[in-house]
Amino acid sequence: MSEVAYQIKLDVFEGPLDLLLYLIQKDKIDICDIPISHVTEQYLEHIRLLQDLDMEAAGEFLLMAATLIHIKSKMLLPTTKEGKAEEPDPRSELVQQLSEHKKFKAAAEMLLLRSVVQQEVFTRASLENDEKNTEVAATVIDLIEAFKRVLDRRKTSPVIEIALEEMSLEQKIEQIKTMFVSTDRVNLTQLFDACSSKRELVVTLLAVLELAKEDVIALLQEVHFGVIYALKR
Amino acid sequence: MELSKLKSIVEVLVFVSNEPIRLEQLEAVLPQVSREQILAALNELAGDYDARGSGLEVCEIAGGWRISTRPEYHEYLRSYLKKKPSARLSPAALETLAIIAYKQPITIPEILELRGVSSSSAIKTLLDKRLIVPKGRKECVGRPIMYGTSREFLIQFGLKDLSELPSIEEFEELVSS
Amino acid sequence: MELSKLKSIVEVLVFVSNEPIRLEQLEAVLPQVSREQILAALNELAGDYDARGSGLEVCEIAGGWRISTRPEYHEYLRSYLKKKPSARLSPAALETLAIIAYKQPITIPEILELRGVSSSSAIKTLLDKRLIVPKGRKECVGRPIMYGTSREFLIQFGLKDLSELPSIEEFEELVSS
Repeated sequence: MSEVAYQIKLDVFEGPLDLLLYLIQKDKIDICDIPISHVTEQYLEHIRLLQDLDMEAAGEFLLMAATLIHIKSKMLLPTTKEGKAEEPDPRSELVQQLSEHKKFKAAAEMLLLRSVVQQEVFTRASLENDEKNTEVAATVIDLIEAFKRVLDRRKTSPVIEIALEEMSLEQKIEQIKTMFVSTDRVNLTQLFDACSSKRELVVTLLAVLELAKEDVIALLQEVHFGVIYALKR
Repeated sequence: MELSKLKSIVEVLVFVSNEPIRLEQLEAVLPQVSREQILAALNELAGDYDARGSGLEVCEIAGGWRISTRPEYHEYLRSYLKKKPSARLSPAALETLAIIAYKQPITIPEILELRGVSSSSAIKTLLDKRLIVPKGRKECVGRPIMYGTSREFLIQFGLKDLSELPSIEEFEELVSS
Repeated sequence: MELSKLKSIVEVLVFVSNEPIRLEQLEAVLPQVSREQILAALNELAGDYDARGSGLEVCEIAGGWRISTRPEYHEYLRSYLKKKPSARLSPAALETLAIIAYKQPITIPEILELRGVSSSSAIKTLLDKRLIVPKGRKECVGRPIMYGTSREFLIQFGLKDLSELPSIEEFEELVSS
């Protein structure tokens, strides 16, 4: 399948659960017995193409990737004989989440059908005396919106909007490449600490992964749990 | 087209129209039906409403057709319209109520300052509907009356207490996202 | 009061009310008539409309009664009113609405947990369309606002009340199949 086709598909998914459900249904897998390493592999392959999605969504997809890898590693761990009976299946929480998601997707479809039928139903036009009466049956939301309108009107001094400078993935990759002009080793902990927002953090992470994939940099960890460095190739 | 089906189509069109619907308007929606057939359907429909002693009638008025209530039921209508639920508010009253809800206790001059327009008729409406109540006097020049929301306000807006009102910050978080 | 007269009065009141009229509102106008008699008149009225094959129907919706057109005539009505169907809710908004409908009252963090994805723009859409309303605060850390479905939700989805929603377990069958 071409990359373009993948990207169009990813847009269709509401979130990580949706993508996961798609992968499971595509391979006609039993939801209660997910071959976790197969699904994890497929999932990771799909989110590799995530870079064009907005960053908030990307973060959510990455979080699910981490969950899948965590479950996979738990399933690989040998369990002692006594432990086996008590240890719940590491997949059970995910299975629960997936089946809930599936139920609500079905419920959403039911609602859609109902609304389509109701759109074909019309009621009497307002009588003349309702039209003169512009009164509304107010809810709490109307109340807070009305209050906000008052506050907005009160803002006499013009507010200068400063657009947050949002760096794209491409720009971040360029920025990291530039660092390697003057050095051949970048401390990733420092690189991440310098990020000013969650979004920038995700972009930076994706940029490092992309550079590693392209073999522009290599990742090196000298000791377990130590600092990870990016090295120029 | 069968007369019974035509009658139903004509009935729904007369029902939804916000002013008496003219024959030409019906013809435009039913290009395959002759003017005579439409007229026959309208007359028969009117006869049906009369025959079953409905509270409603189909009649020709001001060059068009409409469904309206029969005059003999108007006392019930008046009584219904008088008893309509009172949570309905004009935009000005809603805005004034919002200010009082979020800034209480607050005086009339303070509300004027926030809204930039006189709010005395809105305040009268809110007092009439018992949505606001006086909450003592402010210790300043002229000792103006302060207002706050009432128990009736909580009931009408489905709130247990004032802390259940969403804060401006919570609302903005949703709006800005 | 004779049933036929009561039926006509009820018909007129249902007709003029611009939103589904509640039994209590009918009772307030008809203090001398019992609730059972009013209900009987409403049900018989609805039956009469069905029996004579009217283009209109009397039905119970959102805790009240109203007269509306039958769905099969929508083409003629759209052609006359020149009204396009309003935009559908996005899949994300529908799914969020389904979760709120079945799990209400529910907070935004709880919805996030169920969907695995941020839902604030969906929630904003639902609030703007008045399909959901705040329903107090949850007594836990941060006292987040809980949301539930509104009367408008019942009207737009053609429900008498929430109990008319199929139970979520019915979807379980779909899930396991």
